[in-house]
Amino acid sequence: LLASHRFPVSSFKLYQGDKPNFSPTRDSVELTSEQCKDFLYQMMLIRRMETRSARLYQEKKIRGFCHLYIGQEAVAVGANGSLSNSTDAVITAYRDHAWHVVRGGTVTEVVSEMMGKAIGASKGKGGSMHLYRAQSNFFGGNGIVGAQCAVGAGVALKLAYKSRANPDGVCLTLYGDGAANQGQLYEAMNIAALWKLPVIFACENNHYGMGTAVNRASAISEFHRRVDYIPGIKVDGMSVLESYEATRAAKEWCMNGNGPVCIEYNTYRYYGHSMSDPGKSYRSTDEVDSMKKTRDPIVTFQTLLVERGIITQQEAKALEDKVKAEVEKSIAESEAAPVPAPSELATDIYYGEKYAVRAVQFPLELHN
Amino acid sequence: LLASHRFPVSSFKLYQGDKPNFSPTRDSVELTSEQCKDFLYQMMLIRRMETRSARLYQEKKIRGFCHLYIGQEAVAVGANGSLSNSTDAVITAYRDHAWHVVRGGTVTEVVSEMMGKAIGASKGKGGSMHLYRAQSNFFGGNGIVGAQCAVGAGVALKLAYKSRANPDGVCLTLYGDGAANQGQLYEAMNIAALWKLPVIFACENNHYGMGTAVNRASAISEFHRRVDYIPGIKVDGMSVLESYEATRAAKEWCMNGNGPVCIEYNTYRYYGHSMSDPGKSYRSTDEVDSMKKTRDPIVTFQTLLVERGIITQQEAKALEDKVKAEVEKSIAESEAAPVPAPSELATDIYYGEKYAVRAVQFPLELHN
Amino acid sequence: GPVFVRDALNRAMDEELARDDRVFILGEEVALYDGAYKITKGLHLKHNTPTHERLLDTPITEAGFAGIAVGAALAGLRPVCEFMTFNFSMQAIDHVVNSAAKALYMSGGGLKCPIVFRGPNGPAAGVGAQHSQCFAAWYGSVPGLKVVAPWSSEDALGLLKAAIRDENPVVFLENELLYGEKFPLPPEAASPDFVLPIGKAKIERAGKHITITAFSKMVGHSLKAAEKLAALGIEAEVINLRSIRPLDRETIIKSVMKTGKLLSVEEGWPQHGVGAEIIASICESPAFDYLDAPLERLAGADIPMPYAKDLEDASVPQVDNIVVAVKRICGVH
Amino acid sequence: GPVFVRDALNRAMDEELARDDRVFILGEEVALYDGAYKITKGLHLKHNTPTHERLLDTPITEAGFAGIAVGAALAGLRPVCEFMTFNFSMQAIDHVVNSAAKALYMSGGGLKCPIVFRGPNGPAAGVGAQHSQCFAAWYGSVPGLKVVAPWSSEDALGLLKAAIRDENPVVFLENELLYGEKFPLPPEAASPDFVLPIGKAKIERAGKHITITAFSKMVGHSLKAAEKLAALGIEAEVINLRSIRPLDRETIIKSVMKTGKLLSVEEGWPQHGVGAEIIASICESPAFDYLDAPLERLAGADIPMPYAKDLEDASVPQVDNIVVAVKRICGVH
Ligand SMILES: Cc1ncc(C[n+]2csc(CCOP(=O)(O)OP(=O)(O)O)c2C)c(N)n1
Ligand SMILES: Cc1ncc(C[n+]2csc(CCOP(=O)(O)OP(=O)(O)O)c2C)c(N)n1
Ligand SMILES: [Mg+2]
Ligand SMILES: [Mg+2]
Repeated sequence: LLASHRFPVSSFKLYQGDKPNFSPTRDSVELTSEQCKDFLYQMMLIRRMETRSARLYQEKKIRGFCHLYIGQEAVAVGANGSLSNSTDAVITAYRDHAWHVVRGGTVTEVVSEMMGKAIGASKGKGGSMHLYRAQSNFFGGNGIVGAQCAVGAGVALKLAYKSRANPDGVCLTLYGDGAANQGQLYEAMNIAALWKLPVIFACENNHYGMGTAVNRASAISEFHRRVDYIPGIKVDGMSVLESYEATRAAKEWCMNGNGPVCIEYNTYRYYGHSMSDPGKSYRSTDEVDSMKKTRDPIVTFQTLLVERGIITQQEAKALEDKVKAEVEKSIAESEAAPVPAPSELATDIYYGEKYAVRAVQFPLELHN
Repeated sequence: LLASHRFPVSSFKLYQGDKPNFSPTRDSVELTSEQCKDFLYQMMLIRRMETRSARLYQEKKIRGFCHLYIGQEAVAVGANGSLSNSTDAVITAYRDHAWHVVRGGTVTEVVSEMMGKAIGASKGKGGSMHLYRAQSNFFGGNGIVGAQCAVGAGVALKLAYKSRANPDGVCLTLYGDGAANQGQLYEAMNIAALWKLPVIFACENNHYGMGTAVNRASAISEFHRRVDYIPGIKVDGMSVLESYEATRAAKEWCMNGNGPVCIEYNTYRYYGHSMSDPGKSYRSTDEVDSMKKTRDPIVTFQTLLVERGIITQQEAKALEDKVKAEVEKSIAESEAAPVPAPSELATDIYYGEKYAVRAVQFPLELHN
Repeated sequence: GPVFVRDALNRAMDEELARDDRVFILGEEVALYDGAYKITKGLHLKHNTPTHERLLDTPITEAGFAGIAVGAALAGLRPVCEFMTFNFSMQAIDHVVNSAAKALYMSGGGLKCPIVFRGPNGPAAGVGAQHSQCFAAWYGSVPGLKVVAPWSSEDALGLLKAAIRDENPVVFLENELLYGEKFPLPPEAASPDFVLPIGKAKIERAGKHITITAFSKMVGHSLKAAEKLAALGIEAEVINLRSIRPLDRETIIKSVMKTGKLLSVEEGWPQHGVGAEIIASICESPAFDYLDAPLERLAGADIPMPYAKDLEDASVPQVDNIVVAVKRICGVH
Repeated sequence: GPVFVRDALNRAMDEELARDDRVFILGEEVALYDGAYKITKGLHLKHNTPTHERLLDTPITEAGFAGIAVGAALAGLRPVCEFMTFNFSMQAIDHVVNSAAKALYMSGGGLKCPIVFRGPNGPAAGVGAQHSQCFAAWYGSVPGLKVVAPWSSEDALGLLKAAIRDENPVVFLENELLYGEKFPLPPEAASPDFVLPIGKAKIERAGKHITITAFSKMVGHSLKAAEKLAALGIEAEVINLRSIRPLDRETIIKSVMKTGKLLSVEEGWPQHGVGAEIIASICESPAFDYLDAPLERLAGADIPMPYAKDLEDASVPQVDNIVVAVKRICGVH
């Protein structure tokens, strides 16, 4: 009934390590028109949300850190497109706005959180780095580089607690090229392999960890082959279709009880590391421009859909307008929302119980 | 003038990783008679010291932990035989008695330390896990599994501070098969490779980390190939000659400014992990017995020297008697030595300055 | 009859494993080897099946397995994460503090993290500076954590079961030298639902002349000192803190309002220690007006732990140190 | 004219790099990027040559590079190890404590470890729970470490130079929000050998009615509060602790013997904090007999740091909190 479209995918570089039977990727993906449009919509929505967040930051409506995802949209949308929000799990670092949205969160929740509002994803108490969505198994939102690697393997342990051979789902465990050097990633990989945990160790290689280029931080800069005993896939992370298929293949590998797998999404961030980094001292404008011009995930996908007649230019334009309106609405909601009540200071410290909290102005004590 | 002997060596398994020019081992080693006898002597001395330490522990003259080196003697003696005590450095974990001796320390210093005596290597304040000998660049003696891996790379940084291309020496950085999984080893390897530090990452694989067999702790149990970007040598660590040549070759690689290298010394411990572990629940007596019977480092080397006419049975026996007498003398000295003065409690906390220390029985204060 | 602390801990885990399938234990040597200090002895035989492992031996990678334990807890399981000793928890302290303790707050209540970190803490015997540190004060400073330090078998059983059932991350500080000590259990402890409340101290001995607060091994020392002091006519009230966080200030303050004097005893380092907190808490409380002597604390000497026996003994409070301090505070010579 | 704290720190390192070839700096982004907070700006251009690097950019692997720094120190160099913030020092805390602080003692004096661990500590602005922790109390409890927390540019310059010249491991706790503040330097500071003694507090403002102790950013808050209080007739003596370990108890005690009252102010968590130690130290000192009001402390709220501005402001002492507390202690309404 639904029109379905087949797209070739071919960017994969496979690493088998000690798993000679590792060959999970296919050479094409099939998507309905709806799925195609939804991918485009999601990428546009993230781009717009992030672009507007940059402005809100400049307007001092967002404080502290703000790590934008612009340029990397195809990873979140493509990868999560192959995952289930109810059975699979996702965990990432602080560059988490997009992931919150693809896991079913709203732009309002994200923007409100960044604005420190009570309706934010974490009631305004977490901030931009600490978005979570427990109901769809999204575990944040982690500010310590690399820490989520081990935590993600633990989420996978839960998913395979009843059966390693037939896990309930996979945990997509995301980290950056900088994080890829943290020792605990290796510790988590070793345990995940020994215990056959269904975890996808997923490196979003955007080529810089803050101001440090990959080759200055990693003696070896291929992130799908971090250890001999976990097979891996390197994929063009600027393509939503390639990311989609790589993730599908990786998930299949895990779901068959094979244990962990690695993916390197080859991607790029257009902005600086965070809003306080102009992002210019360690890379050339040419590099950024050429990336935008030749590999932009939204432009290339939209062009493809138009070429294939799945969407018209007009429809694409309408979609963009819709996204803009949605984001503006979310921002307006966020601006209008109240800040957390003062009593929120001392709630959510211990779960579901009464307790006393010492405030700054002792002897005042706050109670949950 | 000195008689010199050539011995074939052949146990090496090389791993090149991304260094196709890595091929540093030779197929024979040449030693003078004196060197041969010295190797045998050192191994006997260590064996005897450790055997007697076991008894002293049972007699409750040594407290706390006591990790014996028996079975692994060929590694310390062979490896250090290729290093200079004045220009090269060594760092290891808590299984450090033998290393202290090969770095020029005395049995008396080791045994006295274990007995908590003032003439101990660390004045009785460190204990069996904390032997050091700064004057011959021996940096201990570390109780935290894996911590010495990074510290050793730092020692190597000092050795190459003036020139990475022509370092002053190498740092042999020892760790066990259990420690080989610690994340900071990978962190240290990555930095050592990026900075071309002259460090030999040297795994003494004695096949167990406490009660855990190698394959239960490591998804991949070859320790000379931990990462793609550092080449490695696997060697028979039960042979003093093989250990000697592997270490010489590794040192040469480092001294040529190539950066780090790995060695896996394939070895075995006869005793339990420490004196409190009977060492029987996780391995068979057959396994231990067959190791002792067929691969004992002292027996095999002594047999070889006798076969080659470098030493006679009688001379070997005499050497053993000499070693016994020496060790007994050291033990007697240790037993007779005083315990640290009470004032030692509060010295060596801050270097070379006056300071106040709060003792248990406040308001008593001790001063350095 | 009396029960070893070791067996009480073992029973607590055994019962909780049986009660709740979400409970599992991970750590170095916890299964096949029966635990480095035999606390988990036999549990793997009882609770592991080939396809469902409830006791998981880990590699020696504390950051890795503690992080994994936290992840499992956030996802709905109830891990008991053994550190072979708490000294090695420093390798994983970021997960205890940043991944576990802060999760509920940072998520605005969205994530909870029911996990127990347990293992021997503080000085043992003859194990030197890197293996003798007390972590009560550090972990006790962290909001989001509960920190428990049992002394007797009753404490061990009731508090460990409570910790495993708690919805929050609990740091459970055992003491190697207590594992082999025996204590009677109260009759209530026969029930598989025997739990002790986390956050409540226990008055182990009533007295009216001075309040002695202690936790873990120092409770036993304080009781012995109290006996000696009784012979001198000094009736010391000995409070077993049981919980470092929440700290039961109410019980301490009430006691000091009665006795007018306080000595805090701990094995950890003095600066920013548990004793400092107790003294400061009393100063800020109504008990300040009831003081009739300066508040004092005994703590471990302010040095890395030495190995030699005599020095080691001089590094942590002994029964006689307590007696001397109390006599001085009470003005008895 | 006044100098930025950022520039004072930069100058301290610049001068020490020039003075002693054994000094080098390592950490994330310290060279090419000029430092995440620009503290090491320009130093790599000045002190690095193609064959001899004195500023070393590291991968994001704190345990690895801190361990390497310690090894280099033990072997004879004098590393300055930057943690991008001290929050990340938890990844490497075992090296700070077990590898560095305890080395001299465990080796019976055989090994020394002259190293500085530095970086911003404590709350910044809007960075949330994982990026706002104060480590003064934890590190300040560890024998073998010295712990320094500068406030002004004078402190920053004189104490950082002293730390780099010290033969012992020094934890140097900066504050991100002070980097952009300006302070005048005393004339002596013109000398490249200007150092301040580690372990000595500075009385920033003399007063007779109450002693306020503070460190880092809270010194500025306390001085502002003292000004407001002066208008009410309360003359507060404000002590800039400068050093957390050794803690200059002498200066504090002397001051309290004069004023009879104390308020300690810090941004870290209260339990087992610096304030607790100061109060306990006074109780144990002759000053106890001079007290005419209960000893008090202000600290950060006992919660993980919230993100939202109003909550964040309510989580750390503000000038008005100090004023209110002092008024209450002094019985002024
Ligand atoms: C343990 C730790 N060290 C350092 C930091 C500071 N920091 C935050 S993000 C970052 C760079 C990480 O780069 P990468 O992993 O490549 O992720 P990306 O930002 O590119 O997405 C650094 C150094 C931190 N948050 N945690
Ligand atoms: C960080 C840390 N975790 C755990 C321990 C306890 N422990 C001491 S030795 C050891 C086993 C180490 O095995 P391996 O590295 O193979 O060295 P071996 O003892 O065989 O020489 C363990 C678990 C420790 N000392 N440090
Ligand atoms: Mg990156
Ligand atoms: Mg081993």
